[in-house]
Amino acid sequence: MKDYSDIPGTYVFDGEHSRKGYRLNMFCMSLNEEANRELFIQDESAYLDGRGLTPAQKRAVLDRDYLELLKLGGNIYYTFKIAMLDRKSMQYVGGQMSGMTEEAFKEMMANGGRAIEGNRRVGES
Amino acid sequence: MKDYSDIPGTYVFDGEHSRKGYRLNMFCMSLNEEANRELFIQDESAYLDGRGLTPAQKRAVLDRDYLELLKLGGNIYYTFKIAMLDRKSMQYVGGQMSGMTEEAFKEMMANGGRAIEGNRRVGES
Amino acid sequence: MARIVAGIGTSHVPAIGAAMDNGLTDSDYWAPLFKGYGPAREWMRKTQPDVAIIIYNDHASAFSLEFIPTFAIGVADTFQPADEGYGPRDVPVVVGHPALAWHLAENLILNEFDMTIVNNLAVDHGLTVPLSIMFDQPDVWPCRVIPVCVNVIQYPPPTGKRCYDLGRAIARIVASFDEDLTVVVFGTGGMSHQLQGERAGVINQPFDIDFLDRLVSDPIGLTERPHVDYIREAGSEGIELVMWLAMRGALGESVRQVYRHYHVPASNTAAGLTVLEPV
Amino acid sequence: MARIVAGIGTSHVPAIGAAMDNGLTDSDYWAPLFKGYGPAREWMRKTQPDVAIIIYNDHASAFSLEFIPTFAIGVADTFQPADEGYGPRDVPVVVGHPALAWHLAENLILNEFDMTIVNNLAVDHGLTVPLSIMFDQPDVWPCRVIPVCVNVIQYPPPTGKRCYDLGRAIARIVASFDEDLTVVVFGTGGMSHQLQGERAGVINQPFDIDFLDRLVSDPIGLTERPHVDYIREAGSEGIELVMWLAMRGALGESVRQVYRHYHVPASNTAAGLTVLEPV
Ligand SMILES: [Fe+3]
Ligand SMILES: [Fe+3]
Repeated sequence: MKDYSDIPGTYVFDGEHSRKGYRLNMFCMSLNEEANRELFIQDESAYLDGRGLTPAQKRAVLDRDYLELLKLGGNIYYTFKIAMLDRKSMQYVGGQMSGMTEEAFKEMMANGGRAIEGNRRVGES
Repeated sequence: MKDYSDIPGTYVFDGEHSRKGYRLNMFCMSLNEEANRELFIQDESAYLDGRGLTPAQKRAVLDRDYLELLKLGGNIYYTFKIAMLDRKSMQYVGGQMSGMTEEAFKEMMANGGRAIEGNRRVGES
Repeated sequence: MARIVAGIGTSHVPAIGAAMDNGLTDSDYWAPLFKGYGPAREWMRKTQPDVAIIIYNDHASAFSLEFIPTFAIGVADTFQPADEGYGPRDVPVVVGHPALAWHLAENLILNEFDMTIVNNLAVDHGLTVPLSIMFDQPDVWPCRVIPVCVNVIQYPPPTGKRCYDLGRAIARIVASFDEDLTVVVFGTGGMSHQLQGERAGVINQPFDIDFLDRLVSDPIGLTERPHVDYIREAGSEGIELVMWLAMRGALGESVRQVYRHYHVPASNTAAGLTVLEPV
Repeated sequence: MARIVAGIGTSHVPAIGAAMDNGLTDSDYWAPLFKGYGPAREWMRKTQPDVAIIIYNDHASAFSLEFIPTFAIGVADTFQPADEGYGPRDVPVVVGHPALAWHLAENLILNEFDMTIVNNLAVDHGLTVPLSIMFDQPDVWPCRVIPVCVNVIQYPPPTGKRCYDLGRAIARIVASFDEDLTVVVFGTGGMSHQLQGERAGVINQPFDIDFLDRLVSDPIGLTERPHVDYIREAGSEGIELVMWLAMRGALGESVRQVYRHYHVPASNTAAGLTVLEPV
């Protein structure tokens, strides 16, 4: 039990999380290079093979399931590199992770963002 | 004037020294890779070109002038990689830098090393 | 003698840089934010510092999980804009100040800060967006830059107190540099935001305003805030604010707020800007 | 609960590793050194630690001037022997202890040690030679290893006091790890030697003996020694001895010397070995 465990909808990227996601995040890191981005686009599945991802991690990459990627050890700064390739915005990804459309997410942000009230602790109302 | 400036025959690898020798030492670092070692052996001069060494640094590499390499910003852990390629020992290099044959250097070491007395400060007798 | 003449706290949201790079600053969405940057840019034009020490964090650009330095300092002659996944930003190359950077690196280490010294450092939006915010779009950046890169992505970042103490040490060491230079210190990142998870988009304006207030009046109090409070109150990425404490530490006991601007949203983030001068 | 059961100080001269790798340990040159290692190896066989935390330095193997961490900690599952210029040593792969290593990394940072966390770390003679000295030539190393890599090549290294404090913090954090493990801490490098310049080959036996004595009786006094004294008295590479202070810091106030061995020369170096147990 960590002091941040009771914060809802938040995956703190600590050592435990980092160990779980190391291969996944290092795959994302490889997309910093243009040549790798092209290879990945050409054949995503082949590009992922041999990089040590678990089958679930590979599935989540192919599915662009950003919440699942977090749960499997991903860090948002790394996994967002996949979204960049797809020309998706951070609002799109934020919306997907929180079950909203990109438009709804943008509107929420324009109205001052997600309220902190009710979102500090699990079970808080 | 640094507090270690009065120590004789000693090139402290501080920031100033490191800036001067950056390219030289990074060339040496490249010799950690077998493929680079082979390329270097094939054509030393060509390998050195384009790596940003000064002409004097390049000359000192080709001449295996280990004292000059230090004076030009080299660090012994880096420059010794050149000696490794030549299958030269640290005693050989130590001897060359201090004007002794490898045999004489080895004998000095076997007899307890270079005396600290007389070698603490420049001008000390 | 070199001396620190001001501190700047600013968010470094990538979308702010992209808005400038793509000529969107007059759009309905961006105009209110950029309008607020005007006076700060004007102040900067008058201040004309020789060197900017920019406390920022890398976002999986120069550093990956292979290698995670808590505090890194760039001592190179130049720093290229990083390719973060969509090609490097089209901004000028960042020119370093190796002599002062090495002076800082050597003395920080001798003063028990366990710096990583970096000669090869591509700089990402964390560093270039604050430059864009303060200097707009010049052909060359008008001052030298010393990047000080803080890990805030791999938990745990250094504590707020450790960052504040780093800033204090930077101030002492800058003052011991034997060249007549004016230096500004940037603290970047924040303010409240969370990019990840079901709680993505969380913003806490009262927290941010309180932080901006206490940065002037009660920085020591702020240094006592534990990481969990940042994450809970300001979002998981709001923890970047510890870097503002390093800036504040470099300014000494009392400061005067020259300017402040605060706007929500910039992409998923609350954007803040504060300009402080030591008194 | 994990606990530190012993500390080992030892030189890590590459030629010692090469003598073992090439079967030369019975030669006239090497026999006196290796004879002295016998009792330490015997002690190690009896001690059978679960984990060795090895404080060592990299010598332009894993790290270059591109990137110079003052304190780095290896959190990976395994660490491969490095190619230092003549191919990697033919020794077993080094197996890490990621859970304890992360526990150390996280808590060291929260305790104001500015660690660099490393997932990809080839280990050079600085780490593998001490393993060879203490464990001889097994097919697999008989314990897990956590590499703690200290910069001592780019001046300045961390101070002796900073290293000692690192060791103290390591001890506290190991004690808070919730698994029943016995841990030994290695401090490596030294003793007096200088590889470079016209003064190459300098050895200072009285300095070394005094250091070995005071490591037991007066470690705090040793932490006050400035870098210039190491360089002047023990040679430019003798400054590696600050790493022994990290080991000593991990053992608490009082220690018992279980064994000591000292021999000149090993290549260009005075080779020392000390085995200490906390009392
Ligand atoms: Fe950021
Ligand atoms: Fe060494």
